[in-house]
Amino acid sequence: MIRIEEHPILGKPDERKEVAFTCDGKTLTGFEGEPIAAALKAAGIMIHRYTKRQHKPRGIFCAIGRCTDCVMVVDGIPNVRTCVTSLKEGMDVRTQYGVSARAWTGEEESNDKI
Amino acid sequence: MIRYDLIIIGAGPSGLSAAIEAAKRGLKVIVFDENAKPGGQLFKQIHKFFGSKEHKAKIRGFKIGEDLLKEASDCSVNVMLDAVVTGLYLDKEVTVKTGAGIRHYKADAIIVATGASENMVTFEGWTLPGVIGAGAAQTMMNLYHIKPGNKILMLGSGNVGLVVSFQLMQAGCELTALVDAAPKVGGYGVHASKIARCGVPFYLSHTIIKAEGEQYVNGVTIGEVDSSWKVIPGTEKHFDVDTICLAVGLSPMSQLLKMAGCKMRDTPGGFVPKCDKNGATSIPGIFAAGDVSGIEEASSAMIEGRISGVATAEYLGFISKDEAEASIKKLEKALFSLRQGMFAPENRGKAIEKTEEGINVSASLLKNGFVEASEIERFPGFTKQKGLHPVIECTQNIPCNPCQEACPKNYIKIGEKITSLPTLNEAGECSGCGMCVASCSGQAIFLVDEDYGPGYASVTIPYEFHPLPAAGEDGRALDRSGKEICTAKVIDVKSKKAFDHTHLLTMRVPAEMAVKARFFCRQEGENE
Amino acid sequence: MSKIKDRLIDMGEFMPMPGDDMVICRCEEVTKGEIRKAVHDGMFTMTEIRRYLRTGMGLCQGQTCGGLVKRIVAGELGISPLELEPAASRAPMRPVEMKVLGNEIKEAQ
Amino acid sequence: MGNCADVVIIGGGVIGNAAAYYLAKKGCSVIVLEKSDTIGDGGSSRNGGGVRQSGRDKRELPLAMYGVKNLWPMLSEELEMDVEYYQEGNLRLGKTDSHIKILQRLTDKATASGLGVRMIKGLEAREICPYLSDEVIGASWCPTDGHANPLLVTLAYYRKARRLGVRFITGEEVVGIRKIKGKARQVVTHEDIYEGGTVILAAGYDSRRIASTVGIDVPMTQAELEVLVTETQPPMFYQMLGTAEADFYGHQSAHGSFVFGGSSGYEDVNKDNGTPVTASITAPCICRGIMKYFPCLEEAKIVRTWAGWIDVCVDHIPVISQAEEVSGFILACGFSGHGFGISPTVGMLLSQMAVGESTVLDISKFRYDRFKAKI
Repeated sequence: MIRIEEHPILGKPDERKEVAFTCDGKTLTGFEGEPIAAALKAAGIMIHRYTKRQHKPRGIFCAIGRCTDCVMVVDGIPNVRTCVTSLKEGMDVRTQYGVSARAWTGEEESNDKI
Repeated sequence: MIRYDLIIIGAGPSGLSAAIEAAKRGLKVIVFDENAKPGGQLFKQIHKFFGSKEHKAKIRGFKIGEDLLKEASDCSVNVMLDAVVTGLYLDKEVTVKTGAGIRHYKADAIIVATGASENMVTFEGWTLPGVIGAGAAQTMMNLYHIKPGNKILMLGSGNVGLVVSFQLMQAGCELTALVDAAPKVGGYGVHASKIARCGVPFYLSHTIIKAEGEQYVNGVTIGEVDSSWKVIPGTEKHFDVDTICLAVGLSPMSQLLKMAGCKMRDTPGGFVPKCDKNGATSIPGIFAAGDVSGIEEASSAMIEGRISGVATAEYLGFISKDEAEASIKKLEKALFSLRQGMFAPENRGKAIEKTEEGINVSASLLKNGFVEASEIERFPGFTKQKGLHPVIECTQNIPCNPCQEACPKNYIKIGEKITSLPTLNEAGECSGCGMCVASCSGQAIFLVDEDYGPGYASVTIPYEFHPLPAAGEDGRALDRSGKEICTAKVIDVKSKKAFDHTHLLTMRVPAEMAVKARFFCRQEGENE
Repeated sequence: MSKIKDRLIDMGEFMPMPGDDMVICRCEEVTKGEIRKAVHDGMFTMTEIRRYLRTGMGLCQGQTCGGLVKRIVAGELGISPLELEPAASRAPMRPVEMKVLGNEIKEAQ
Repeated sequence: MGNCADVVIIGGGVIGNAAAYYLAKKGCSVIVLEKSDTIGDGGSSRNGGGVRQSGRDKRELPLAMYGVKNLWPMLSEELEMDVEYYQEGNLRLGKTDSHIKILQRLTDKATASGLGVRMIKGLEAREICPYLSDEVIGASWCPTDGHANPLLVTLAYYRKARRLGVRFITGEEVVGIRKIKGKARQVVTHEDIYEGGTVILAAGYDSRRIASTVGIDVPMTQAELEVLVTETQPPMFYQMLGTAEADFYGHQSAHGSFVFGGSSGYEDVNKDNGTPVTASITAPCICRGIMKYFPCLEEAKIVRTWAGWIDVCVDHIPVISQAEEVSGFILACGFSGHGFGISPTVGMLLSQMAVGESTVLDISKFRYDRFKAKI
C-alpha cells in the first residue's frame, strides 16, 4: 500500500473527497486537491513522460515544481507539472511523449533536429 | 501600483520570522509564497528540533510552522499563497503570478527568503523514475501521505539524508542501506544512531555505480571508493530497491537576487548574495535571509529572518537605531549559540578527533552510524548505577539542551555552553518520569534499570513508529548496530501529551544486555 | 585574475571517457561528453556552454543541472568551479503561460 | 608574448567573429579582443535571428541579398556546425486597412530595389501559416527570407576561427587605440597592448567611445530590445514573422521554442543597472501582441525573457568603412538592430577591406563621414 493510512507522528490524514480522473484513458481515483503526481503514485504509475531526444522514461524527481521532470499532458495541455498541479474531478491526464500526448511511431528521430 | 512597506518572498522559516518582527514594529508587510501551503520546509520536518528553548528545541518542525503562522496572523501579516514571484525588477518592483494573471507590487524594502534547492549527483540511470530527491520523499510522505517507495536506498549521510531516512521508516518504508561517498557520517551522530539501531546498514566511502531498471528503478549497484573517489573494482554490491533517494546537499535559491543585480559571490556552499550581518545586500533596501544567503538549519534561518525583519524596520525608520541594535544583539546571541560545536559553520569539512571535553570521538559512529559498546562508556552521560537512571548516549558537541530543561529533578546537566555533553549531577536522582527520553531530539536518552528483578534489566527507549507495541508483547531487542541480541518483553508503553508522539517503550531484557539493548523489534524481519 | 582569458590555451586532445553518455541536463538531454567536447571547442563560460548546447535552457531553466555542468566545465578547464560565473538569472522564475503573463491585473487584492 | 597580428579586431560579437574567420581563411593572423568574459555577449546574442531582406533600407538591401544568395545557404556546412538556418520566408502581418497600407508601401519600396516580395491576402497567409488568427487580412510575403540561431552563428564563427588559429581574448576591455607614426597600430587594454597592421572596430555601442580615442565619432545611441522564449512546442511553422506595426517579431526555433521580440513602447528610455535588464511591463505586452495574431499560442509557457542593448546609428544604417584619415583603421558598427542578418556579408567585406582587396559590394553608402548638418 502506497498511501500511508496512519502515521506515528502525523496520525491519520484528514478526510478528503475522492475524485475520478483518467490516465491514458484508464479511470483512476485520487483525492481532490492533492497533486496529480501523488494520485498517480498511489495508483502505482511511475512513468510520467518519455523524453524528446532519447525517448527515455521520466517520473517524479523533485516533487516541488522545480525540476519539471514530472510534466504530462493534462486536459490537452502539455508540460503541466503534475507535482504542483491539484487533482480535479474528471481530469484527463496523459503520458507525454516529447511535447505531445502522441506516442512515438518510430519516424520522429529524423525530424528531431538537435 | 500596489505598495507595501515590506515585501517578503518566501513564507518559510526565515520569511515568516522576518514578517513577524517587521509587522510587530508597524510595517505593512506582505509575504508571497509559490506553494499552496506556507511554512516552507517546516511542514515537512516532523522531527523535534535541536537547540535550546529560544530556538524552539524539542518542538517538531511542523508545529513550529503552525506557531509561526499563528504569530504572523496575530500581527496581521498578509501571507499570499500560490503566489509565484516571477521577477524582481528595478525600483524594488516584484511581479507575482496569482491565478490567471500577473500583479505588480512595489515595496520600500524587500526580504528575499527563497530558501534552497537540492543538489544533484549523477550516476548511470539517475534519470530513471524511482530516483528522487530527499525533498521529494519528504514532500510525498509528510505532506501528501504517500510512501515514496517500498524499498529505498538513501544516498547522503548529512542531516537531511539521516533525518529523511528515519522519516521514511516512520512512513512504513524499508530502508535498505544508507550510502555516502564520504568516509564519515556527515550529519549528527544521534540522527545516524536512530537509523543504525533499526538495522539499517551504513556504507560510507561508497557510491552509487548504477541505478538499474529499464522503465523505472528495480535495483541499485554500489561500490566502495578510494581516496580519489574512484570505485575499487570488486567491491560492487547489489540491492533490490524500488527507490533511490538523493540527499547530497542544498544550494541557495538566489536567482531573484542575481536578477535584481545584487552583488553575488560564489562559495563552496553555493551562489550567495554579498550581505552584511543583518542580511542587507549591495542594493539598499533589498535583504536576504535564511538559506538563500547560506545553507544552515531551519533554526538559524528563523533567527536570521528575525534579524532582517528588525533591520528593515530600522531601515524604514519605524524604530531607532538603538532599538534595532538592542533587538539584534539578543538575536545574534541566540544565533551565535546555534553556530557552536562540532558542526559549526567554520568546522565544515574538518576532521574533529576530540570533543570539547577532550574525549576521543567514536570512530564507529562516524563510520557505521552507531557507537560501539566498547566506546560508549567513555562519554559522561553513560553511567551504570543502582536503580532506574538515565543513560545519555550523546557523544558529540551539538547545540542542544532540552534534556537539561526537561528533568524535573535537575539531575541532567549541560551547563552554560549548550554544546557541552550532558552529564548527571552527582547528588541528583532520577524520578523515572521519562521527560528526558521524550525531549531528546536525537533520541539518545534511555532509562535503564540494571536490576529489574532477578536476572533481568529494563530498558526504556523512545519509540516513534506505527503500530505501537503493547505491554506484554514479546519480541527481540536490538543493539546499537541493529543486530538482534536477545528476546525482550514489552513491560510498559507510556504515551503522554507532553511526550509529543514519542512513546516510551520499556522492555525487559536479560541483565547483561542492559548496556547493549537499544531498540525493540516486534517480529522477525520487521523492524518497522 | 584566474579566469581563462586567452582562448587558445592548450587543453590537449579531446579524449572520450567512460560516463560521457550520461545525461547531465535532464530537460534538454545534454550529455557529459557533449559538455566536455564543447569546452574543447572553445566554450569556456557557462553562458557559452548554455548557448552552444542548450544546457539549462529547457523547462526548468538550469535549476537542476547548473552545478553539475559547472563542475564538468571547470574540470575540463582545470580550474575551480568557483571561478566560473553561473549563467544569468532571468524572469520568469517559473514557466508562465502566455495568457497569464499577458494578463496584468491592475486592481489591488 | 605574441601580442602582434596582421589584424586586431575589437569586439567578439558576430561581426568581429565573422571577420576573424574570413581573415583567417585568407591566411591572416588575427587577435580578437572581447570586453565580456563571454563571446558574443552583446547584440549578437540578443536579437531575433531574422535573416531578412524585406523591410531593409535600400542601401542595406544589397548586403542582405548577397548573404542570402551566397553565404547563408552554405554557412552550416562551411562552419561545420548547424546554425539552424531556415529559408522559409517572411510574413509581415496586417489586420486593418491601415496595416495593409504600411505593408504595401514597404513592399513597393522593396520591389523597386529588385527584391522578390509581394502582398498576399489573409487566406493565402493562412495557407502558408495555418496557425494565424482569422483576423489577419493580409501580409507582405518574401519567400526567400528566413532566420537562423544567432547564438549558434556567433559561436560557430568563433569556433571555426579559433580552429584556424585566431587568438580570442575575453574579459579584455579596450581603453583606446594608439596611433604609431600616424597609423592606427596599438590597441590598449587595461592590462596589455596589442599591435595590428590593421585594427577593426566592431564593438557595438562601445565603438563610439573607442573610436573617439583616435578622433572619430560615429553618431549613435543605444536602444533596448526585449525578447521572450517559450517552452518547446511541437513543430508548427518555420516562417519569420512580423507585423505591420512591429508589435512583435520572431519565429519557432529548431528545437521547438518560439522566440519573440517586441516592445512596450518605452525601449528608448528604459533604465538599466549596468547591464540591460528586462522591464516588468514589456513581456506581458509582447504576449498580448502575439496572442492577437496567434491565439493558439496562449497556453505556451514563457520560460525566459531577456533584454539587450542595440547600437542605433543616427540614420539607422551601419558604418562599414575605412577611416582614411586614420590609416589602418576600419569601422564596423551602428548596425541599428539589423546587423545579424547581414553579418556574414559584413564579415566577408571587412576581411576584404583589411587585406586591401576591393570589396565585392559597393560600401560607399556606409562611410563613416557621411553625417552632415541638416542645413
